[in-house]
Amino acid sequence: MTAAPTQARRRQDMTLPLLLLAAVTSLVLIISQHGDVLARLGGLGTFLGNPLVRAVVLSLFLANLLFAYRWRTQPWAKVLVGAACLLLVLPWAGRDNTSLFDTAIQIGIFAALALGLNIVVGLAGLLDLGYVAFFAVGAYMWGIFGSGQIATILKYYGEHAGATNAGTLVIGLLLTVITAASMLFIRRAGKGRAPSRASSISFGLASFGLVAGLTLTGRALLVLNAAKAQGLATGLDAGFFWLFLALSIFAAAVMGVLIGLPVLRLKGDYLAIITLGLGEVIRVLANNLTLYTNGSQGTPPIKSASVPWLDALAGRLGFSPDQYPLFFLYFLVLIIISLIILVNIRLDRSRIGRAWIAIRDDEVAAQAMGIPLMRTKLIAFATGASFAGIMGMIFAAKQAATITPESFVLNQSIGVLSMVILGGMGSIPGVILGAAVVTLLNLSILPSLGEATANMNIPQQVNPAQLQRLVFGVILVVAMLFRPEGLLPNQRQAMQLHEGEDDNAPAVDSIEADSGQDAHAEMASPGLAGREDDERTGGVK
Amino acid sequence: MLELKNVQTYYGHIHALKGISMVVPEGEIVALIGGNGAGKTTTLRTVSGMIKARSGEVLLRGRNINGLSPNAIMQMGMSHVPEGRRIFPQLSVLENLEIGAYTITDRKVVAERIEEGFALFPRLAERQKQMGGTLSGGEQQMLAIARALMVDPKLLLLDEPSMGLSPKFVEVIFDIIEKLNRERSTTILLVEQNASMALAVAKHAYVLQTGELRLSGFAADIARDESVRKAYLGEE
Amino acid sequence: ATVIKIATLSPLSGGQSDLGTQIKNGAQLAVNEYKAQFAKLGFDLQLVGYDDQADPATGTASARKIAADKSILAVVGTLNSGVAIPSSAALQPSHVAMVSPANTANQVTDRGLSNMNRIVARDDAQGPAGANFIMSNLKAKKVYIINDKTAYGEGLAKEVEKALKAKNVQVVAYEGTEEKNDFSSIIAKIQLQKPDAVYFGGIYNQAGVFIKQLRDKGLDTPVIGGDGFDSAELATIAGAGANNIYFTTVAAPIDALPAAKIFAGNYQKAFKKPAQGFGAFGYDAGKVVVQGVLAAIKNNGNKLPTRVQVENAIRKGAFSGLLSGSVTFNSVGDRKAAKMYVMNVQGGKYKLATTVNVSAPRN
Amino acid sequence: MDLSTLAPFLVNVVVGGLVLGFVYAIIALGYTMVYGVLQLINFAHSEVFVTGAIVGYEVFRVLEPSPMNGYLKLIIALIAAMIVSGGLNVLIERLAYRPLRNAPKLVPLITAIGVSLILQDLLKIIEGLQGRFDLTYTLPQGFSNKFCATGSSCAAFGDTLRRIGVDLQVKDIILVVVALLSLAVLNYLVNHTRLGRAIRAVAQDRVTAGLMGIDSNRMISATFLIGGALGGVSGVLFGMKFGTVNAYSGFDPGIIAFTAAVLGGIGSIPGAVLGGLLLGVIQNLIGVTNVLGSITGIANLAAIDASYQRIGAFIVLVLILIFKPTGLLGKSNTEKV
Amino acid sequence: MLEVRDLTKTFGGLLAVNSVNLTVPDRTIVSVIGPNGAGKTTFFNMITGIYQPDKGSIQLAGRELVGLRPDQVTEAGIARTFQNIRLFSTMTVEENLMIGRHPRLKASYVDALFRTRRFHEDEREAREAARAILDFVGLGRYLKEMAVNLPYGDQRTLEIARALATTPKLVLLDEPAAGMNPRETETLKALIRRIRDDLGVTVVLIEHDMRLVMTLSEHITVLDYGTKIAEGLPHQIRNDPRVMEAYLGRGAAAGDYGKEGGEVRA
Ligand SMILES: Nc1ncnc2c1ncn2[C@@H]1O[C@H](COP(=O)(O)OP(=O)(O)OP(=O)(O)O)[C@@H](O)[C@H]1O
Ligand SMILES: Nc1ncnc2c1ncn2[C@@H]1O[C@H](COP(=O)(O)OP(=O)(O)OP(=O)(O)O)[C@@H](O)[C@H]1O
Ligand SMILES: [Mg+2]
Ligand SMILES: [Mg+2]
Repeated sequence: MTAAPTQARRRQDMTLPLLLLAAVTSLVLIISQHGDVLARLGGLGTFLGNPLVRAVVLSLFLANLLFAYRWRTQPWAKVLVGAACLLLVLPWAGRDNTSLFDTAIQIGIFAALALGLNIVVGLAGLLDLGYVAFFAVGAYMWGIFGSGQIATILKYYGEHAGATNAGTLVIGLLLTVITAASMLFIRRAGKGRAPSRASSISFGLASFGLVAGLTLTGRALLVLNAAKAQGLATGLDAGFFWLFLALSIFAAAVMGVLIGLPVLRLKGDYLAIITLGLGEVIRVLANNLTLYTNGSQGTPPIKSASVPWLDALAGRLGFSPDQYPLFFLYFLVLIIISLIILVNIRLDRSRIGRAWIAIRDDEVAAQAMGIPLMRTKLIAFATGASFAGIMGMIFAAKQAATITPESFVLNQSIGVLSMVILGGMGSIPGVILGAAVVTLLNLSILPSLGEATANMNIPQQVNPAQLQRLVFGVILVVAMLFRPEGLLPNQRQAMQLHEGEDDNAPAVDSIEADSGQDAHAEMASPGLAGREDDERTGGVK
Repeated sequence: MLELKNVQTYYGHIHALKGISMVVPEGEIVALIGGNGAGKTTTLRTVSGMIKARSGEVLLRGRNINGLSPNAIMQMGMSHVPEGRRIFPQLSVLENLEIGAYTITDRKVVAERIEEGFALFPRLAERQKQMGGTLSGGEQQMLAIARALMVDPKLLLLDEPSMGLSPKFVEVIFDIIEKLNRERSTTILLVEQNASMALAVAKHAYVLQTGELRLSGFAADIARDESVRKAYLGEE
Repeated sequence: ATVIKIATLSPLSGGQSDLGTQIKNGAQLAVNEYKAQFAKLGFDLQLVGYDDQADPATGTASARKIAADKSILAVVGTLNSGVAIPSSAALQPSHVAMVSPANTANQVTDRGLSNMNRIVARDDAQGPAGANFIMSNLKAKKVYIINDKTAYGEGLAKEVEKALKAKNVQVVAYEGTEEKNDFSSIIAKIQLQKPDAVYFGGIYNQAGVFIKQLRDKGLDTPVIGGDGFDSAELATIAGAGANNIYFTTVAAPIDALPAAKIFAGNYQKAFKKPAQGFGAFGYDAGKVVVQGVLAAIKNNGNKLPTRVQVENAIRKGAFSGLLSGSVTFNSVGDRKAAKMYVMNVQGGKYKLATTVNVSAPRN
Repeated sequence: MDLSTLAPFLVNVVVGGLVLGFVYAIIALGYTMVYGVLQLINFAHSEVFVTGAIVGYEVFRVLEPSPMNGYLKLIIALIAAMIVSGGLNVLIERLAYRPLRNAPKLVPLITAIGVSLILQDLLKIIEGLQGRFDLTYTLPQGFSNKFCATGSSCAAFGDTLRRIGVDLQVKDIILVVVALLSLAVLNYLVNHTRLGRAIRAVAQDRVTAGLMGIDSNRMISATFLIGGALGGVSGVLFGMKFGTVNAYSGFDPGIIAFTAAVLGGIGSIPGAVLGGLLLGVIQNLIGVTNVLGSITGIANLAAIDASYQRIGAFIVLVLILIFKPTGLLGKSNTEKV
Repeated sequence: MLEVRDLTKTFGGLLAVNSVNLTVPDRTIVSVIGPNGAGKTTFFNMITGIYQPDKGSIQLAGRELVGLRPDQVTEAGIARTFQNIRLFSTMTVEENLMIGRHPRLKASYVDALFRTRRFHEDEREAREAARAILDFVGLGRYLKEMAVNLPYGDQRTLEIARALATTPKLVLLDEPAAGMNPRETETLKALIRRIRDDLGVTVVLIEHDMRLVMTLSEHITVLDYGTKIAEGLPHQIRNDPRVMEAYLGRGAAAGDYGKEGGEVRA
């Protein structure tokens, strides 16, 4: 067993190595980003200035955090290394190379996305291939209101007020209130009782009414505010950033519920493909609803919050004004990520987290234990979505110049999924690592292959610059073959996988793989595999 | 027919069989009994190649089959009714039986065997088209046994064939076991919780406890053994 | 020797890598051409290709990397407007000049960034040029407009629609499609509505398939496009259907300029591939950049210029010897005046149909 | 616009959609085969079928100067594509999926994505080394919309089609015929042969299938071989139908085809075909909604143009799955491959 | 306690359960037996909401259950075990039980996020309950073990424990003794008695082990082909000729069942 030596190694105190490593990599990182110093270093400078070397240095530097987490050291050393790396060294190096901020923020964004998707896929076992839709919702939310697009919208409604806007508003409000009330009433009245056909139909009708009411109200409000279009030529005041930070969470969560309600009754890959479809729907809508999103042309420039004291601090530290927004966003992302991790841990170790895992393991048994499938899945969906929503907004602020639907393509969803699996499904440190690895590969290491070989005489067709997908694919496949449970596996899964897997693994397929989840569901007790099963466990409201 | 020599089997780091040696002579019924988790199922799995023994030998007609894949072992004339029945849920009853006869290429023979199976379990004949997964527990058990008999095995491994069957059918099953052994001289290795019945039909018996052999000998003697009566037959 | 680097920013990997690589290759040829001249001044001129994967976020990250590499003085890029806009914004604070070989969206220069220039015609120049040709030369009364739902294609198609409507030409349909393989429903509509001309705002690899399928159905309706059509591949893809195709471009037809022939030969030799449209634009943009840097060096007394100096030199300079004639930029980086060629593909052969003079909306 | 022009228009839209649907259907069959056995969305299938398309292109290119009969060339192309794609699929399974038999389901999904990325670039390199990227099919004579020499009965068939306003080409007919043939062969193979039964048994329970004497690895290889061969066929047909392919062309049709497989009930062979046809027709109908809108004067319809084609198909998918959660023909207790 | 009226279910043309009535008084142990495929499991599936009955009513303490989702049925006070074990395979024994506790916990999402007092109380309660129940069924030693690693018989007992964790009024046990040897069955028998006596939970049982059924049940219902063919006290059932014919077979004729420790055959 390989575990034994690892354990022995880990038992030693690694405080000193960690500190040393952190110090060295920090130093090298800072030097390697500093053009002037490099120039003075001669040959070493050229070496350190090589894009590939820089990418490796950055990766090694970030690996400090991993070591701090993994190695057995004094607790203060972990905190020290973590804080110093993230709060001091990285910003410092970023002053000389703004792209570090960019990369770090992107890692943060993807880590949050991966954590959100981890709840949906890793904990609740719901394969969502359209996750980027929620990211888009958050991004466009601020992309529209934080840019001149809102003025365009208001102007349009000012010109197309409709005959009686006051009437629209009244009807909209009435419809909203009445339908919402009746929905509540139906729910209250039906509590604990079987939903009859009539009650579910009327609930459905009422929810349609609610949507219509909200739409009308929204429209009327837009028209009422049309006059403000002038003042909003560059979007809402940056102060609204904070409000929208909260709103983006909320909007994405609502979106999660709206999408989840119809589709979460589906199982496995049916769910996967339907979410994939809905993800595409959102992107195409963003591309087509030109009035709201400016379509393929992209939104006008987007604001970011301005925090005067932070800008002043950055200024005093020698950052240039164009770096202020990134400086701010970097720290904001750090804070949000910490919060998200906290939320993740707390949910994971709670009644709801257990319920998610139970559903993933065996829906029928979970339901028989009193877990309402639909509600529990919806909560997972909404929670995952909300992380994506808030990060979408950060992304919009980071992109600043414009956001276009190109940023929300299917490949992004697939990328986030690969982060989750690569890192270790269900494992919080794992998926963060997965996000960091994949983002570093895509933004730093793989491109640097091409940059580093730019002036070598490599034939075009086999130039590493053009083979990024190939290299990435190879890394993905090899990583999965050697660590199918992920880089930092979740304890549960690791245990499952490693049983029956050792030098004399079963001749064909190990037994427990087949007594595992899938076969279980299929081989269910007589009748449980029947069609009725699908109808009932779906949990008709 | 079958011989195990100092077989050690692991599930990951769980040591399930700690050196089992046993002999199943040709044409005999041998019972294997033991408490929960004793390793009975693991023994059968090791024999049929579902899991590989880490050390020791599994000799089938003198040939070491440890490490061969189940399909290779099955082609040597063995059949296994596994724990938990393992019916193909999305295949019909008929198709399940046809799959049982996979290694037989002669269609006529297959058809005959299926008829024989239906004769043994008329309920299966009634449900030919029903999907295996929707059968009741007992019906699945019947199907599992019928499926294993499709190839007319020389060596039959039975893992708790009476589980989930009604008392009347338990008797039928034991009748079938005896009949197979008598009329076709099928060698049978029988794992049963219903130890008294198992010991009644078997000639030899082995008693397993937490992965080790505790007793072996003539079934009749074992049935009379005081400790066995206490531990497995539920007698105080 | 002091290293001076020129960067390209374009998709080098993934589905659009073929187009992005053309840009990089074209720029590479321009750099090769001037290497000796730089060497004489004591500089080692190099080209570094950065990848944007056609993704705005990746493009921004790459742009910031470019900004951090102080030896890079200017950039040729990008292919997609959606990438150009955030990337140029990221480069602007460090005054890395950018010359676009492909972005036609108005927004690219309308922001008035000091570093962003382009050698291609804006949508609102190219669109009307196309529209004019449709009206005056083709005498079309009914036009069917298609775009590829990208910033490029849709931006162009919008301008065409606007120009046509202004001239009271009937636009029977204006629609987008991301489909790359099957155009049967659009063609059915064209069969039904019988337009006199089809405008396709998009790139040759999509348009070529469309045209092929259109001709397969026996429709000979003229198809007009923008500089995204400018590639020999268009005729190859359209195959026997490569007839009645027109497109507007600032690049002169290969046989009109001796330089173009040389370029094509060099390209084939260096990259074992025939030169295509974006290769030529990449070459031109590369040439502008290199000449700009050279000018900045000269202005700086043959010493290494700053980025600001390069930025200025490019914005203020006059560049010649390009495949698309000579270039000067207006205050926001649009090409001041350009001769625009309308090319015609007939029987798989490219020839000049007419020329139009366009000038930037601002000066 | 009156009915006499509208009717043939709609007929052509539907017919075009059906032909398109057959392309999706046959790609979907490849997905469904593999899915049925391993419950794996074989993302690499899109590249497997692009490989087939490229092989077809090469065969046509190499044979172009030869005076051989066009149909013979097509058959050679189909067979070559089947062999290469089938072999490739088997190889992929060996290297990237087999070692992960006991891993959680999503792990092979990720390697499938990885393999897909690898193959895209590999195919690009292979063609790129010869200076090519977009490959344009040059079909032999005889695949135009002239059916055959005038006077023969098949020319009469072509004339009849044209008279009733159906605008079909020979290659469309070939496509439909080959697709139907593949469907029939596959259906027979899976549902009525010993091999098919064994594949289905392996699909449901590998270990127990082993106990029945079935070599599950061989069955899985066989499945990938069949699925890959189908991919090869679909690739050639795809190339013929649409004219060009490149290394990256597989992604979009791959996604739609998989959607078709799901719509029909994943794992179900007729379901995949039905799903493909339905998606093809729906896509085309949505593509012409704006014309219908402008004719009928319904402004909201007029706004729905071809850019909604894809998502229209997805929305239909959502609606159908909400009412039939296991797809059109996929009952959980009926045939699964 | 439980009142089932006229319960009917068909699968295609097959009448799996046909107008079955069953009354289970409070704090009793009642068995449902019958030949294989008689419809017993289907009957359980309808009570627990996994199947929707075609006809009939199910009332628990006067409350109608037909139409409720399985989780609502559990919440209402009915818990069950499965004929084929369905434990949560990636969880420890303790976690399996804590899942069982789910419907009785009150801490909400917000409580979990902010780690309120209620959350901590809840978690402690769940943990304590898990331990207590585990000790009650005699599996205390397995607390932190992965559930799948338990021997088969213990997994069955664990399923019972998990059902008990929901604090049901009524538990439905589907062949709890399958796969247990007579000795283990004795322990199970004692456990079922204690469930009723100590916890006051009503038990409905499906079982083919006649020794268990005959000595444990206060009332037995016999199904055959979906129809009730007999009901009554154990000795009545043992001697009912129809039951013997359909179900018990020769062994019954010999009168061996029901006698503690009786040998089936010599
Ligand atoms: N798939 C598995 N993974 C891990 N451990 C297992 C697995 N199957 C069995 N074991 C362990 O191996 C040991 C022997 O189990 P086995 O199933 O062979 O016992 P058994 O005698 O058949 O018991 P039972 O009467 O319960 O069927 C037990 O400790 C059991 O927990
Ligand atoms: N989903 C289904 N579709 C078709 N038939 C079914 C379905 N579920 C059960 N059946 C049939 O209904 C009958 C009753 O099944 P059930 O599982 O209730 O039997 P049971 O009494 O529990 O039998 P056992 O004692 O063998 O477990 C059986 O004949 C079975 O084949
Ligand atoms: Mg066992
Ligand atoms: Mg049952």
